[in-house]
Amino acid sequence: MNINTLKNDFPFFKNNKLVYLDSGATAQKPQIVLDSMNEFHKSYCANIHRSAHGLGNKATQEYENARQTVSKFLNAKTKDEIVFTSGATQGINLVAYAYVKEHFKHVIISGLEHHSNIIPWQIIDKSLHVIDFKKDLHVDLEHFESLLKSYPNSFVSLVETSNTFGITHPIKEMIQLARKYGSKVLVDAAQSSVHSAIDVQDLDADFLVLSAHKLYGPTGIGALYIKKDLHEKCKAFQGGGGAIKEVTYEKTVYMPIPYMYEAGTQHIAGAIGFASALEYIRNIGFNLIQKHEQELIAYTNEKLLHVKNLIRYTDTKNATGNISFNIKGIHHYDLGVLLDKQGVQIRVGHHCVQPTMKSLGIKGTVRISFGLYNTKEDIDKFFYALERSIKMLED
Amino acid sequence: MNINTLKNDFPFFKNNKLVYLDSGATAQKPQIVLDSMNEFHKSYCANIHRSAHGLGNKATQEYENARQTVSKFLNAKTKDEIVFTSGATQGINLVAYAYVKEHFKHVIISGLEHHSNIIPWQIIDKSLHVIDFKKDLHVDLEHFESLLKSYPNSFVSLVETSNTFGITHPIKEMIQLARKYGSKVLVDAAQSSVHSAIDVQDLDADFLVLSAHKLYGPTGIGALYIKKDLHEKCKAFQGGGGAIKEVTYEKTVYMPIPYMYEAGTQHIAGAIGFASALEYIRNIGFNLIQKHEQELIAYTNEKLLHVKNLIRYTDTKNATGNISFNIKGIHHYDLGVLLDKQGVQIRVGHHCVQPTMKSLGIKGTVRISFGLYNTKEDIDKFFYALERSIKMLED
Amino acid sequence: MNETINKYKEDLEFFDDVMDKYEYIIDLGKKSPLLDEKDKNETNKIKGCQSSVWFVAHKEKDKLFFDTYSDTVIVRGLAFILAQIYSNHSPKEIQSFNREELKILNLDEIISPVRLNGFTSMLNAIYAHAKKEI
Amino acid sequence: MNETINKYKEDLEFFDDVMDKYEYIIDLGKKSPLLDEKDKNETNKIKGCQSSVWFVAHKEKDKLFFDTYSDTVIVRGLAFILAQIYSNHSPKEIQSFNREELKILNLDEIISPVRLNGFTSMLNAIYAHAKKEI
Ligand SMILES: Cc1ncc(COP(=O)(O)O)c(C=O)c1O
Ligand SMILES: Cc1ncc(COP(=O)(O)O)c(C=O)c1O
Repeated sequence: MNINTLKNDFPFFKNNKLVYLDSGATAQKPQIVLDSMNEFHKSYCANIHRSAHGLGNKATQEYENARQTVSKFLNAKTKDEIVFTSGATQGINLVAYAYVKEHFKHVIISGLEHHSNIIPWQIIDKSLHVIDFKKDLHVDLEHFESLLKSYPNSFVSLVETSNTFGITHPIKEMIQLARKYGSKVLVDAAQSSVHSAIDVQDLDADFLVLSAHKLYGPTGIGALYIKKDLHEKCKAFQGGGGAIKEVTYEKTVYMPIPYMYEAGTQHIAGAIGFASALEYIRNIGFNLIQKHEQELIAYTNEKLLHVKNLIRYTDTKNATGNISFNIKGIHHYDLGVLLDKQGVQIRVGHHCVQPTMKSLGIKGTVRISFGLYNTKEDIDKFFYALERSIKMLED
Repeated sequence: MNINTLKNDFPFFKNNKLVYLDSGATAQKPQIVLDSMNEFHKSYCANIHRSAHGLGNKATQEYENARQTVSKFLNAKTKDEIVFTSGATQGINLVAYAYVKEHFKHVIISGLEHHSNIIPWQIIDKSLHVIDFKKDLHVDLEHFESLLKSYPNSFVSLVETSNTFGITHPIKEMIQLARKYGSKVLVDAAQSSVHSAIDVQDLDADFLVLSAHKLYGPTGIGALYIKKDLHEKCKAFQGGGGAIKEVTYEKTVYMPIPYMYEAGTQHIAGAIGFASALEYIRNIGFNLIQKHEQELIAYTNEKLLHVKNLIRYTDTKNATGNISFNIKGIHHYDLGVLLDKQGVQIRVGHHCVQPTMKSLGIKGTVRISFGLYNTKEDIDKFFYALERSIKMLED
Repeated sequence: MNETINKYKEDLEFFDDVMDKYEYIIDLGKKSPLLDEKDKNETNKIKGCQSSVWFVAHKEKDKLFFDTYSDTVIVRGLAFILAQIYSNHSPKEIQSFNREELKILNLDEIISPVRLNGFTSMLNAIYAHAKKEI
Repeated sequence: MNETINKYKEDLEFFDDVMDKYEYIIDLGKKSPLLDEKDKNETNKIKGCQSSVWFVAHKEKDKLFFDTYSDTVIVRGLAFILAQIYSNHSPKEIQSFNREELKILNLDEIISPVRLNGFTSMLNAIYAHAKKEI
């Protein structure tokens, strides 16, 4: 397999010449993902879990196979530890309402969390405790332990890889630490899952969330891993068709997890496309992906050294996927506009981590974010456009 | 436009010879819906509402245009009365958590509700009051009024058209009645919306839910109409990226509705496909659709008269879309299996209305459900297969 | 047990058309002996089936015998086949019989995946009962 | 006001390449006079813009004058154009001026839809101020 020709798998790059460096927001989708969804719509489109007819059975089987694929991707013990959600955000909200709300008073998060891992805890009225980060944005493990000590048996919810700075938390170590103080842990793997293999058993995570659209899959679908031991402790969240054993006006007896949480018609095509995206990743393999992405990151870091007035917020260790920076005296928004006009799609702004931005005393950054289809040529084009933009903007 | 050739718009029917009479579960999708989603994925795939780049702007614009299309389809006053959800089920749950939970003690529903309009009220612990139906399954308006009198200022949540029996409630009249007693009303238009035009202003509904997949659109997307007057009374439900003005660790300031309820990456392709499905319907027009479907229903009802030992549960008045029946002495499940093996896709079972089934003293029915692509030939094939099945099964 | 399995295998294979196979199973269902009304109770009901299936076992000398009933005639026929296969054998024989051997009946073609659970539940009930009786 | 609009229209149309148009706007932004730090307060801040934009008006004789500032230089340039167009006119003149006339500047090409809100907010602020002063 030649990683430099993978771009050809993605119809997006056939249809335009844009340099796409915004995969952390959403990744492009390979043709086979679109094909698998079209195939569902064209050949066996039917609702699932409800029908005796052959079409419905075929759809149900593909949907459950997709669950199995996600389960394998995460190395879950069984496929009923996998709930399909509409995305990482919904996964975290589900855990908030169905589990944390009743069982915990305190929630501990890192200082690099996406809004999706902050607001749900506010909505269910928990006390939020934020782990400090050090100067280089790496987590302060001592402070983490002191929080765990002060609030034993709290719920811990941690992003694995920062969507803004690409820093990866020592998540396994942090889970072990949390265990010592009786905590349960959710891992937000929305960003990390596309860059390296996840093993929920090895991590010993209690909950873990994914978004398919960041994994070269479709939008509107994601997965929530819930460790089997906790299934009994999780109560119903949203109710509706398909999630039940028996309904009377007085009372509903729910199906077990995952079905309990899949009320209403699910995003069937989405689940199928999701699985097909994970198969795509598996076929390439994380070894190759990581090698390629690390090369891109090293190349970018090297080039960034030559950019005048550059402000970086972290060292280049543990960098995964995303790189953030600013140029002294230039507003990130202006850079975003000019890069866009030169055909380079990057993201500028607060990246849904406003509290982190506030801690750093800034409003936003320029973020470059890699996918497996990016090449050194993309990076060259990015720097060419960046230099031109800086020249136009600097005094 | 020749309604009898519309089948050609649907790739599903090119790929197999099945007789599909299960559109009430999920409808088949016309090619243009698939095209619009593929177009998004192939040409301007990007995340929305967050980026300064051109691609993101194009995606945002198409997504907001889709909202406008839904808004027009329902004749809402403004497009910010339309929230994209993952489907009708999620729409009802959202209203339960974000509005009804805090403001109401009592919820009144009809006796024909889908589980999706029963369980959410149980989950938020409301007292549920069920309007009686008469022998012919039509709603008992006197009983409705007596419930409104006994529980003034309650929340009323009504299905417009029964997914099982095709009966359409006199919804406008019921809303007017509810108003007299200070109630707010949600309309579950999951089934009705595909068969006749909805005008939320004329109905004076407070909330209304749709599922795109029953409207020839994709799965995983739907819409919730929230009347503008009530926006201030609705609080946050699920939190995450995109739904906010400002986030600090202490507090979040939300965007107004609809954005407040669209936290996390949305099903962008889904919204675009949804709009394209509504455009498809609009181009054909409900006049033509209704005329065609009424013909199919009349034809079916006529043929049903000749089926021995038939049990029907309602008269043929107000019939929309769905027809349910049983054959005395034969289990509906056995019919479902044999019809399936003859290439006829219908649905058998409780159709997610277990409490209604219980009231009728049955476990389930055989349901035929029409889409605009069905023809008299489909119905002939259905009856041919039905007669053969009955012959095999009867003693 | 293999003997009974082979008999049903031959019977089923005789029909090319799946509708004919169903005709055959329905026929078995219609002929299968009725259960006493009092036996159709919650204890005898098999959990995990979408349609109601009851299951009663009794012992004669050393051998176990199974009677089954379902409200749907197709499931009744399938349950009858299972009951025939496992009846008139000792608990030990049943326990040591590998259920994989049923695969040659090709029932997958007839039972939808949604219903497969129910079929497995029936099998589980038979094995559980045999175990209890050892 | 039409006169000023036409001047900017000609200036912008002079450039074929959109990057050159930006260069021009950025140039205006860089040259646009700075606001006093004390004026960059919450009252003068325009709501609805993604980047911070401040807006100060003063009256000389019968005429209104606008000063604007933004932390991004592109928005600063755009705001400057607006301020130039509407400055040195009486409140009445401003109020009766149809904002549709700005369309010929073709700013849509330059302002992304996400930012268009901010642009509209600026315009609203100008008209609101003029109304107050009548
Ligand atoms: C009347 C009615 N309400 C609600 C629903 C739920 O819709 P969905 O499963 O798309 O959420 C259905 C779907 O079967 C329905 O028929
Ligand atoms: C770290 C992280 N967590 C959660 C999310 C939310 O994912 P989604 O928007 O797909 O729900 C994102 C997406 O930007 C993310 O980067």
